[in-house]
This record gives sequence, structure tokens and C-alpha cells, in this order.
Amino acid sequence: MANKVVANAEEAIEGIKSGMTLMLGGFGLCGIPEKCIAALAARPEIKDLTCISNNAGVDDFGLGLLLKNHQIKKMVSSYVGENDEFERQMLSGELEVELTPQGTLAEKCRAGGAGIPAFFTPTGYGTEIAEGKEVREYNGKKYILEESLTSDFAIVKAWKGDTKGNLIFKATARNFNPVMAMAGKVTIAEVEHLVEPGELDPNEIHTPGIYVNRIFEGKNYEKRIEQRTVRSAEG
Amino acid sequence: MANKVVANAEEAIEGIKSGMTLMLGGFGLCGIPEKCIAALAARPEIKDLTCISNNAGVDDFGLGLLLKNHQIKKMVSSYVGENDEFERQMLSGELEVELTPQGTLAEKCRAGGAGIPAFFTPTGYGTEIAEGKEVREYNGKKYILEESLTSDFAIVKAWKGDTKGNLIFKATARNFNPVMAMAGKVTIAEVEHLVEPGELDPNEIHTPGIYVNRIFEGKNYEKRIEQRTVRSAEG
Amino acid sequence: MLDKNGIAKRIAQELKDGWYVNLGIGIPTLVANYIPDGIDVTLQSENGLLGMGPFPTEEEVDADLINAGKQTITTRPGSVFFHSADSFAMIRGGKVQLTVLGAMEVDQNGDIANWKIPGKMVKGMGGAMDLVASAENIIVAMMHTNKAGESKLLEKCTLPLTGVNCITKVVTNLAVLEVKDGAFILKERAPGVSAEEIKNATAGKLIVEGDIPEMTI
Amino acid sequence: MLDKNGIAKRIAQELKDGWYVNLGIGIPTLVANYIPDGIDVTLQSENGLLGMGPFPTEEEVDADLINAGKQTITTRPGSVFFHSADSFAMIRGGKVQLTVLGAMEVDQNGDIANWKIPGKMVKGMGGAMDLVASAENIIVAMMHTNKAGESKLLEKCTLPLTGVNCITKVVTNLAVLEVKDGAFILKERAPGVSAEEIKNATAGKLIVEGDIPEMTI
Repeated sequence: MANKVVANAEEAIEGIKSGMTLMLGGFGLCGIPEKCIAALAARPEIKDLTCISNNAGVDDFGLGLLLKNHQIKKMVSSYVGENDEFERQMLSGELEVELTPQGTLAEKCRAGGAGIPAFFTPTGYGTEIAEGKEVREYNGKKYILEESLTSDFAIVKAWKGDTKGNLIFKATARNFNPVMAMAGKVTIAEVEHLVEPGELDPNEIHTPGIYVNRIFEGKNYEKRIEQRTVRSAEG
Repeated sequence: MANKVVANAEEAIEGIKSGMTLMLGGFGLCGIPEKCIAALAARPEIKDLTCISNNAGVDDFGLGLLLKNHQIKKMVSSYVGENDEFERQMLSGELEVELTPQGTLAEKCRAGGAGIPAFFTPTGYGTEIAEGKEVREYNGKKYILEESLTSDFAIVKAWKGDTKGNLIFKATARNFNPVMAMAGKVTIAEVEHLVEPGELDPNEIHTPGIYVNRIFEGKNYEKRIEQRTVRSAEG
Repeated sequence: MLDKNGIAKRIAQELKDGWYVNLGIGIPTLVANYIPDGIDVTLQSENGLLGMGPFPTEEEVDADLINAGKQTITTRPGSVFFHSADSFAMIRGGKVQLTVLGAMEVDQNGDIANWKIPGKMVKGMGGAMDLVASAENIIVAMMHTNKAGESKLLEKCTLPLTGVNCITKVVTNLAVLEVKDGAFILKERAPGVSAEEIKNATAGKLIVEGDIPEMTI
Repeated sequence: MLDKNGIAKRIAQELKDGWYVNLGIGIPTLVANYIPDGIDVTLQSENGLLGMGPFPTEEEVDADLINAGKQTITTRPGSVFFHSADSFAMIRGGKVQLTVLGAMEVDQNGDIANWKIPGKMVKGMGGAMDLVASAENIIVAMMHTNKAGESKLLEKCTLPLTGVNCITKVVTNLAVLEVKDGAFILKERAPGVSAEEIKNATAGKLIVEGDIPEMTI
């Protein structure tokens, strides 16, 4: 019987090769596939990667690990402000960066997964993002044509998953994960809890298993916090 | 404090006027807003409606009730095969019908709600659906440009809802309801169970309350079945 | 010659383990009854379900749980519900590995017509146009000729099209045919049916190369 | 003259009961602290949350629950989580009634620049371009002048734009201004600030008509 379950991150990333395009879920460090990223960082011979990810991690965690290894040739992101090594590589020209508005980035991934090759959006009209893009007016408002994105591998992190690849995300760790899962030629899901089919309520699943090719349960998630903001218990 | 809760279907449909465009959730008779449709049928002075709905009900239930009253001027649907009165009105020219592929219809509603005025889709290329529409090639495949849909009122039916308008649908009664909820200038939700904020798990909500303007709990849902197919208990 | 169940049985042989499959209304639906042992196939119903199960018992009937043919159904463990836009996203996105649907006409270019008879049948295309525009692997399940005895495998479709250049295989009561390079290529004969009979029942260009085997069901 | 909290307090007066509001990073975030009594406002965080609550206690901290500024937060009853495409669907769809964000420059045509200083700051636009392209009602919260004392309210933005013709109101440490018909229209003065001082600090076209009231906070 077809089996999507792999043993670990090392096995999950089999087939990822230099020069490929990867999508990686997460917003900041929240909901990133930290096990697969670590496994990629342990394979420094895989390089010249194009990484589509809203952010680029921090210097010593998440995609920052791949940047440090010079495994990334190009980043497609909306915000890359929290990573010194990133800024250094970008300003020195070692790293190519394609900044894309966050909503456009999310919609490009969803469209790529949904068989929609291009769509009109108001975002970025009149800005340098619109340069070279077709402009069209609908109901008196200006829109630009954006093309969708797909990837060789999409790598996502979920809270729970079953062996058929159905996924449930937790809170705001959902973010880009479901739309990227749609847009990978191969989609890898790492989950905190792997269960049997039938254990997840079919009404509560966020990503249908049809999008997931490989799945494994990661152990001891670090889930690092970027901005730990708290109030006093009485507050 | 802002209050979205209305007493019943009669109150919910206040403001719907002749000549307006309505979206109505449901697939066949499954997940249709049967209370609001009945309330509209009880107001036969509201007519010349354009109804965007995947199907057109049956002769004596769902949108069939509005057809019988001649309240509908135009239907935008993908499949209208189960309604004799519909066929009669269409063939006689009393009723205008715009047949739209099911996936295109769903995507047009989602796009309308998502601020995307138009998108390219492969569906219908080379058929009469593509007549007059722009064709463009991406990666060797042909696509046509489809424009999004919005409506004066979107009327949806959910299983559970809270007073902030958050909705959870049940099983395949979800269908067009969430995408139509996004695309109404005013969105009305009728639900089987209306609860207080906090009673629905924020991780399990299908339609965020931001899309819902009015909500009420309907009583004694009929939920008629079109094709009652069963197997014997031993089967 | 095959009956409808025979056509469904032959198509079921095309299924591969792990595939996601969308079965249209009519003969295609019957394919679910003949899924070979050891093959795990997940059925997609475009109204919003992956993991469709058999019809319910009288006690299990749930008005909120139907398939694209509006029939009451059940789910299998690991099933998922989603909305219509998400459903066609996975269809257009090419995630459904096999689509089986019926047709009124198919032609040698892989065009298909199955949604409209002008002035007569105006039920609509439902999800068929999306399915044929999206899938890489589409099998048409139908009778070789219509009730008037006319071939449904044509040089050029005469009815309004559902999709162009999209059909790769046709399984009828008489034969299994591939559609390729502007012709129907005869691959298998139904039990007891000769290549000559198939040729006579096919209006479009038919290629018969070598000895055509009889299908085994 | 107002401090950052004063600007936030003044903006909070613009809130209306039942509104959905997106607050950007910096001064805009502070607006949440001054929501008037009896006004029920739902905060949208574009990383995927409606119904953002205050910062968590040490015990409540959850790495999976952050806002668009990557800060740990909590939720209020009736909150909802969704993915990034759904989040920007509601933003582009115009369902968020008020967006408050910071800026490096605003000009008299309602253009705004807040994401890039060429050769210097290259952090990216995040969700700001989507927000300004979509909302009907956008308030910029910022200091009237930059650290060098130069006006941030210009005839024409000099930095790369975030959006065009989109800003309708600006609230600074000195004034409340509407942006309309190619000019800044002075509506209110900050406590103790004269119209003359505001005029001197505004590089773009400023319209001062009649007696300008001092704001009440």
C-alpha cells in the first residue's frame, strides 16, 4: 500500500538537489519546518537553492543556518529584517533577493497550487513592485498582473498530521504553511504529532493529504520565540 | 455594542430589493439557506433577482420556490438539471441563465471576496464558455481570463455559528458557502446552532466573522435529500 | 461485448496504489465497486470531499453528506471536507491522478462533448469542464455508439465542447482505445468483439496495428 | 505637542464600534491600549488572526501564537486563526475598516513611503503594500518631522513608494490632517501647538481654513 510516512527529516529531504526551488512555511520563526531546515544545513553540498519563504530566519536558527552555509542563491520573501548575515550577503551581492508583498506572496503560492497561472491584484500598483508588470483597470481601480509560484519541494510544519498526509496547524503557526503545501511538486510535512487515519476530524483538517507526499513526526521542537513580550500576571 | 444577531430569516433579509444580485450557498439541496429562501418566497414583491447559486433547487424546495414565484430574472449556475419549472422558464425565454463551470464559479466568488478582480484559468478554453474572453498561454498551456463576482447580499447556511459571525460548516454542506460568504456586500448566515464567542475553537472556524453581517439560528431544518441512496446494513 | 459493469471493471484495472481519483456520474461511479485488492485509492468528490466511502445504511444517512451526484454517501477513515474553491484548486492544480467521466461524443483529437445538446438538453457542465481542463489522465467511459446506433467516437465533435485535446483513453463496451496524434489507437477488444466490428462502430480515424488482444477482466 | 502615546490616544478616538482594525508596528500598536469604553473593536493581525488580545503572562506564552510584529500575544473570545492567503483575502477584499500604520514619508497626493531606503534599509515591505492598496480608510501615525528635523509631510515622496493615493488621514505629534485633493488639510492642532508651527513643519501644500481647534484627548 502507498506509504507517505518517512522516518525522519534526513529521509524526508531525499531528492532535494542543488539549484532547486524550495518553499518553506513559517512567519518569522513561528511554524517553520525546523527539522528539515536543520537536515538541509547538515548537507552543505546542496546549494544554489532558491528559497521562497516569508522571512529568512535569524542568524543561528531557521533559514539563517542555510544562509551561513552559503546554500542559498536567492530568497523570495516579504520581510528579511532580522538577520545580519542576510543583510551582509545581500548588500555584498552574494545573495539575490526578490522582495514580494506578503499578501501577493501568499496568493502566488495558493494560485500556483490551484492551477491559476496569473491574477490581478491592487497590491504594489504605482510602486517599483509593478515595474514591467501589466496594469489593468477594473471599476476605476488599478491592478497589476502577478504570476503564480510553484516549487520543486514545499516543506511545511504542522501541529498534527495523519499517515495519509492530512494536516492541522496550531494558532498562528498556520500562516504560509497551507498555501505552500499546495504548491510543491513534492510536499514534505513535519508534524509534532503523527496519528492514524480517522483520528483527525475530517471537518477540522486544514491541509488535505492529497497535497502531502512525505510526512514524519519531529522530536523535541525548539520553537524559538523572536519577541518574547509578556505582561505581569495582574496586568 | 455592535450586534450581528437578528431574530429570524424575515429580519435577516431586510434590505433585499428587486433587481439585486444574491449569492446563495449550497450544492444541490445540501447546505442551502432554506430559511432565508423561504422568507424571500414569502415576499413575492421582491423580484427581478439575479441569483448566483451552483444549482437552482427543485420544483418545491430551495430556489425552486423563488422560480415558481417568478422572482428570479437571471441564474448564474453550473448545473440546473433537477428542476422542471426552471427548464420551462429557460426554454421559454422568461429566465436568463448564465452557465458557469463549477470550479470557475467557486473561484470567481472567492476572488470577488479576496479583492482579485480577474484570474486566468484553463477551464473552458476552446469551448463556448471562452467566447469573447482573453486567452493567454503559460508554459505551453492555454488559459482564459475570468472576472470575479460579488453580490449585494450573500446568504449562507452553517452548522454552528457564534454571535460574532464565526461559522463552522458540516461535512459536504460546506461547499459554496464559505466562498460566497466572502463575496457579499452584506452577508447573512443562518445556522443550526448559535453560540457565544469563545465556544467555537478558533482553530476550527471555517468562515471568520469579519465576513458575516447578520446571523440567526433557524429552527426545524428540513434538509431535504435529493438522491437517497442506501445499502443494506449487512452490505 | 461489455455491459456497463464490464466497462467499469476494465477501467478499475487502470488504478494505481495511492492514487487520488475523481469518478463522474453514471458508469464511472461503478468503477468504485471494482477497485483491485491491495490497491488503496482515495476518491475525490468535487462538492468537497476526499475519501468517499460506500452508500450509507438507512441509519447512517446524513443529508449533509452527499457526493457530486447528490447521492447520500459515507466517508472512509482519513477523509477530509473542504469548500468548493479548495476542491477545484486541487483539481486544477493537477493533484487528482485520474479522472473518469462519461461523454456524448469524443473525437480523434481528444476533444470531448458531454454537457449540452443545443435546444434540447441544457442542464449545465457542472464540474466537468474544470476536470477535463485540468487532469493529465482522463478516461472516458461510455457506450461505443448512441441509442440510434451512431458512433460516439468521431473525427470531430458536433456538440458544444467540454474541453479540447484532453482525452487520453476511451473505454467502451467494444474496446479500449488510446487517443493520440489525431487518431484512436485500438489497444484491446472486448470479449468476442472483432477489430472489424470496432472499426465499423468508429467514425473517427482508427489505427489498428498488428494483432489486437482481447481484454481480460 | 504629543508623544507617541498621545498620537495613539488621538487615533483611538477614530475607532467605531464593531470595526475590524489592523494596527501596524510601532505607534499604531499602542492604539490598542486606548480603545474607548463601550467600543468593541476586533484587531486583525495579518499573519493569521482576528481577535488579538493583550500580551500573555509568563505562563501563557505560546511560541505558536504571535502577531505580525512577531511578539507573543493572546486571543480574545471569538477569535479565529487562518492562513496567510485567507488573511490577505480579507484585507484586499476591503473587510478591514481601518488600517493604522507608520510612515517615513507621506505626500499631499496620499502617497506613502515606508519600506525602503535605497542602499541603506532593505528589510522589505511585509504586508504594508497589501494593506495600503486595499483599505479605504488608512491613518498614518508618525512624528511630523524626522530626526534631522525635516518634514515627513511632503509635496512628493522621495523614497520608493509603498502605495499611491491611499492615505486619507495623518496624525502626528503636532496635528491631525486630512489628505484630499492634492493637499494636507489641517483639522486639529496638538495641545500647545500653533497653526504657524505646523505650517513650518509641513513641506507639502497645507490648507489652513478658519480657526483650527486644539484636539481634546
